[in-house]
Amino acid sequence: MPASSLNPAVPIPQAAAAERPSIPSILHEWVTTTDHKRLGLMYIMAGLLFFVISGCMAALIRVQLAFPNNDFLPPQMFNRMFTMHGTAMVFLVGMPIIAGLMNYLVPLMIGARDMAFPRLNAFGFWIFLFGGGLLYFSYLAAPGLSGAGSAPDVGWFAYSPLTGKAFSRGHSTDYWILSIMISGIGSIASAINVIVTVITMRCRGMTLMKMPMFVWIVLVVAYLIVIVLPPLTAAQIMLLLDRFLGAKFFDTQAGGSAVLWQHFFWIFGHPEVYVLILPGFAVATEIIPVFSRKPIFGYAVMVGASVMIGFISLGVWAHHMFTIGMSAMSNTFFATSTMLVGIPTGIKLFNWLGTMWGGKIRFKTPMLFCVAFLFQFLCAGLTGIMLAVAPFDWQLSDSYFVVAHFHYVLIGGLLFTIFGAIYYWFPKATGKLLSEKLGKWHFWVFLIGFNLTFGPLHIAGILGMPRRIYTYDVGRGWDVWNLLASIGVIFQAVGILFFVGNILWSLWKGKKAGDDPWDAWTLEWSTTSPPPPYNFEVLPEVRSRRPLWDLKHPTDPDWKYE
Amino acid sequence: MPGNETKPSSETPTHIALPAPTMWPMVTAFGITLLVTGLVTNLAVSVVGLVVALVGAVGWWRDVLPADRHEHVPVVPPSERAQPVQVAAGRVEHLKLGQAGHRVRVPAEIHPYSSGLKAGIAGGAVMAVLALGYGLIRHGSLWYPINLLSAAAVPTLATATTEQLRAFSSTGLAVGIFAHGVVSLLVGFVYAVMVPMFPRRGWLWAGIVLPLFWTGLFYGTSKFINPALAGRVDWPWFVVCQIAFGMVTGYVVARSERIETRQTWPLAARIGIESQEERE
Amino acid sequence: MGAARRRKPKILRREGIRAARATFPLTQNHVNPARISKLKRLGLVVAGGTGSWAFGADSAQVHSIANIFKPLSAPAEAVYEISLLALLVCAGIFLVVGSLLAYAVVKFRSRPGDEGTEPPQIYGSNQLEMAWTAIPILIVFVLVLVTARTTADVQNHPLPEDSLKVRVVGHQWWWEIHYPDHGVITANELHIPVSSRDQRRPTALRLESADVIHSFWVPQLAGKTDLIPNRANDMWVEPYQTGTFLGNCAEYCGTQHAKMLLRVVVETPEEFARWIASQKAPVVQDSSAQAGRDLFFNTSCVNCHRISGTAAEGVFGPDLTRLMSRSTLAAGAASNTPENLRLWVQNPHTIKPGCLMPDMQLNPAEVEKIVAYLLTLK
Amino acid sequence: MAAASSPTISAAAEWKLPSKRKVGLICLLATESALFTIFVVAYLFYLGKSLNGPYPKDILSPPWLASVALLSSSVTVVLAERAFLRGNLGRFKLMLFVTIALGVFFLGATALEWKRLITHDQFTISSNLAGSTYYSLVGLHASHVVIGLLLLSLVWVLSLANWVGPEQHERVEMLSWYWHFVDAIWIVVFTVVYILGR
Repeated sequence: MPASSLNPAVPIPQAAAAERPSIPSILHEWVTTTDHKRLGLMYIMAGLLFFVISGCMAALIRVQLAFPNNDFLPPQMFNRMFTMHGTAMVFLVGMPIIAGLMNYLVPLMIGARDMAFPRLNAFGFWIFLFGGGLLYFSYLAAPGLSGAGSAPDVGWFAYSPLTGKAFSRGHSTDYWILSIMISGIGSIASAINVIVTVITMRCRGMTLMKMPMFVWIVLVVAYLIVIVLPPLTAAQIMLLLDRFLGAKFFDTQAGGSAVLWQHFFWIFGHPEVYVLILPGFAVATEIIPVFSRKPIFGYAVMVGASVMIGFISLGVWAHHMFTIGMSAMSNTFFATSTMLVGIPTGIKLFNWLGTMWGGKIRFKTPMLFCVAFLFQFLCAGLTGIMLAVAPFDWQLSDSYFVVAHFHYVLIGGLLFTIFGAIYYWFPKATGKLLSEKLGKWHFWVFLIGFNLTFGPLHIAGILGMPRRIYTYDVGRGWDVWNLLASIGVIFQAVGILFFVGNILWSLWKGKKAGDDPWDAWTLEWSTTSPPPPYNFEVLPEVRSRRPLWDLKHPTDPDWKYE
Repeated sequence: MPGNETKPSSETPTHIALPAPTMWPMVTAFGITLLVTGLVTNLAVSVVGLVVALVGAVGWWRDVLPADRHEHVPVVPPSERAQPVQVAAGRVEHLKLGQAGHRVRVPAEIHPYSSGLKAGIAGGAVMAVLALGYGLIRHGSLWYPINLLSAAAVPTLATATTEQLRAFSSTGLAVGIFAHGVVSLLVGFVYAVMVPMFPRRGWLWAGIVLPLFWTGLFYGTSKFINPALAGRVDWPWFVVCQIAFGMVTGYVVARSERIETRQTWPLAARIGIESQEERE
Repeated sequence: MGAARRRKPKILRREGIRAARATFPLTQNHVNPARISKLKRLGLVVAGGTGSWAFGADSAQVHSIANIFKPLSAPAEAVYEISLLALLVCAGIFLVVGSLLAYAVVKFRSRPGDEGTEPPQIYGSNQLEMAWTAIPILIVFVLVLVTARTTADVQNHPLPEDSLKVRVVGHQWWWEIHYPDHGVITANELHIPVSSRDQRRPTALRLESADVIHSFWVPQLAGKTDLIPNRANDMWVEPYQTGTFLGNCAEYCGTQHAKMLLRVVVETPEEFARWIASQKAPVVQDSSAQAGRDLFFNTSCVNCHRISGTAAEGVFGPDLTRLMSRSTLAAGAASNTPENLRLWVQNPHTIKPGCLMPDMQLNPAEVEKIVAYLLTLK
Repeated sequence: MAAASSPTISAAAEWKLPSKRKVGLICLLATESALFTIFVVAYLFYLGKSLNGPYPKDILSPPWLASVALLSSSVTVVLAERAFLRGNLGRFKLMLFVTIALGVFFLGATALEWKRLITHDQFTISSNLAGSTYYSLVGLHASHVVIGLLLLSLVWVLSLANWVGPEQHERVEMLSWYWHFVDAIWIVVFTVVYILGR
């Protein structure tokens, strides 16, 4: 154990100013840290880095599709682009940013000093990072060191038998399998950590039904990760055995089934969508009450709805497979279960509305992102209902309608709330407020860009445009919608520039945040910004869901009524 | 992490034990990554990875065996600690509704949910009798209205001739009872929760307005929901059935005694620790 | 062949094709025949291809905009109806929730003078929460009933005994089409007869795959069904209008997934019978292309392609027996003109980069000979 | 500070939360169960679907002895844990050794079975679907046995060096839970492979 790490109490700016530590020692501290806040920040930063990379890939994809018969990208490169874009956005952007938010916030919100297994936490982060590196390494290494192939080009879903040795020579698919598999280990480690932390480390008085809603939803997310990532890992092990040892799992020539992979993949893949969107709900459920100045409407029902989503989502996977020729009975079953997920989701939407109803809503940037989230998630949920209707899905599945739908979920739902979360908790993490002015520019430009990109793609899908095509012909009615979508990307890119600029500018010159800039109610706002390594000098004790409300309104506390 | 094991004390300690920083998890992760990278590059990489992973694992074990290693972080001086939470100066508006202060769940008085289920059953029964009566009178068949209802979900009935619709169909009967039962119960339930929310003249809403409203909805979509029914429906009878359902359901709900929702009371009063007077 | 021949020859490099296509205006669902002839007069290459068979104006119609809300076939119509229902329901919910949200945003925003005051703290309302649980359940229940009916209706639809049976086999990246009852094999262009409301002539499709998963999707005719190796799927279509319907492979199947286009030519029963007859007629050896024929059979072309009645019996590539009766090459990647054919034989990768047909390294003279032979395969 | 001024819960009220290690291990076992479930499903899905031999019914015979050995190691590990709790370290070491020996015996039996299948019956992972599912499922279980044995051996070696004290009780208990899990999984694997699978 190096001596310098024995005293890591440096992240507080004032202390840093006193004796400026050398860059290597700072680096050493961050690399060896087991502090949940630093790991959380590293997760988020790594996620944002991968976000920019795969966002650029998305931009290139849109350039290629802006015009019919475009040859900006050759087909193979295009296929690698969308594979890497999808894979990275799910596994290297969504998952780590979520893991980062969970890591940063859960101990602070439940009044604990760290996660339950701090070393495992560090391990989870590093193996995710190395796994992500390995995925991108395929661009360099796959042809150089081992002959054929380059980055994976089989889609993020990697349907067999396209991934079999016969159709995917070289090692590109192996890179996909291995990197996702090991970053999956990291996700499982971090999910177990979250569950254990929430179950065993809540501060005195915080019963399960007094936890902040964020913690509840994150608990459901962690449970989902623990249950649904192993099926993906198992399927990947089978595929690996197929590719390296000649096993026959997905070898259709030897009687293997191409459909089995789809089942295994979507048993993971669909709950994964909830793993990604539920943290969005979690963030919205924290931000909306604070900026509406009211407690969350129907806490118990919100908890119930989250848990219901966690359960029902395990039984809906085959709605990705309505076109594989399942029996009418199975199709109806999965259509039904899928529509059932809409019910708890609808309850949540109404409860958010109920929270805003009668409030005094302050439209700070975090709230703006959450309101946009509500609207866009409404759209996404409704197109989701359409896709759940099995016969309608025979037309819509694998068309651009689906692309538009899930980008409304993942950008309109998740990314908007992540932006909201960053605007909301950035002051806590850095002690500086983000600029409201730049934040509003970011919001509006990105909002326009996002809707301009993905709104028209619904129509392209309705006009029969399939997904994952690198080019299309004139005269099929798709040109104008694609052009609009590509123009939208420019706005989105500008929006992201505002965001990055805002972060840099605010770190440099931002207003001091103080402990509690938003007049909020959960425990993280009772400590300093940024919090000391131990979070709380004295572990707090709570009597209600809004401990800081109780303190701010001693004559009218929550605990009397819950 | 001893956080949850130590007794909380009101005194601020001078040092707090936190898990010691360590590089071994990272080394282990790196080793594992190299281990799998070897599969797609060169086995030598795997060998190196295995060694690195083992070294990392041993280092990691030494961190936690026999006991977790900690470092003691000094607590920052009071001037750099968080400020005590200030009591808010502003006032909290109160909702007029409900007498127990402003912390209410609206509405304060409800019909018990069970009354909705009962009402749904009653309304559903009355409606079924009327519909069956229609079938007997107009088509001389009890099964006709049932089959028509089931045609929403059963493709063979949806394309059946009127003759076939008059005949008995076991699928039709099962689906019909199921569909009618589910919808009646749900609507009854909705009545129980929503009737207290309407302003005056609950019977008008429950008995006339709502049935007409959903009849209108159905009128607009019947072609898609149930083409067989849409082609044969006798709208006056249909409306009569719906209004009868609404009337009966609304009546049964309204007859039930309203109860005050428990949520309007503070927790303490609910669990009986404090008496009502002790509240403000 | 008539129409294709009459088109004015044009040098077709890749850019050439693009330029020509780019000038082709958006085709409406029902292309005005007058406009088509005008285009023909202009000598443009019609990418959407009017088909090389000189049918009546009706059959030549290209339904190039595959709007799923303009169904022209029985299963697509069933899907369309439930789609409209779903759309209506969703639009209703959208209006209600959207306006509630808009109202809340406008009405409940904090106003000057609100500082320091907090609104009434309301925890929720069991009644409201119950209501917005029960009402969505009702909506879902109705949708489930209709979904159950439509799903079973389309999937278990009884077809008449004498309906046309076609076997479609997906390949990377083209479609192999068999008419088992007629002994006809073709590729990429599926010819089927038109139905009318009183005279049903549905076509039963059996879908299989030779390599990876593909998906058969012609939006105006039916929803998509996957072609999966080691598994046979069934679907059916029953078009009510003649004309050429465009579709794509809808499941990602590798490099050239984008250019795995599909066209379905719906013809009157008489036209269809004529087409079948012409496909079944014995192959006439055209002596004018003897040199090309020899070259064809002496290079490895025959390893992959089949020409009925000859030694060419390959199954990896499309059947070439009646190549010139098809309006496009390479699964719709280019229209079937002698120029494009030349380009294709010379190096397929200029038209369809990454496709599985290798560049045979033929010299220009050899290309000419092969193309001359292929042009005789009418 | 939040705690300082918030109304405190009566000091007598216990605030006791579950043990971290136990909850963590339960989560780990849940995730492992999900992993095994998928392999079991694949096994059952491909039962009798192999296009060519050798078929399991001709070549597999239930390894009764090895199974008894593995299952009885669950008993010995409980005995070891009890001895540890009572502070009887000698008995603890002995019982731990017996557990390890039984585990090694099980692994050896599996290795011999694989050797026979591969060299004698030409039944490999690439022979057919049965081979793929058999080797992957049994192999996955065996790898868990190996991990369990490594951990048990580690504890055993440390206890020989007298580095294991009573404060490690929970860790020992967790290890025994893991070992029980490996055994329980074997019951499932055994049923699927050697009873349903033939």
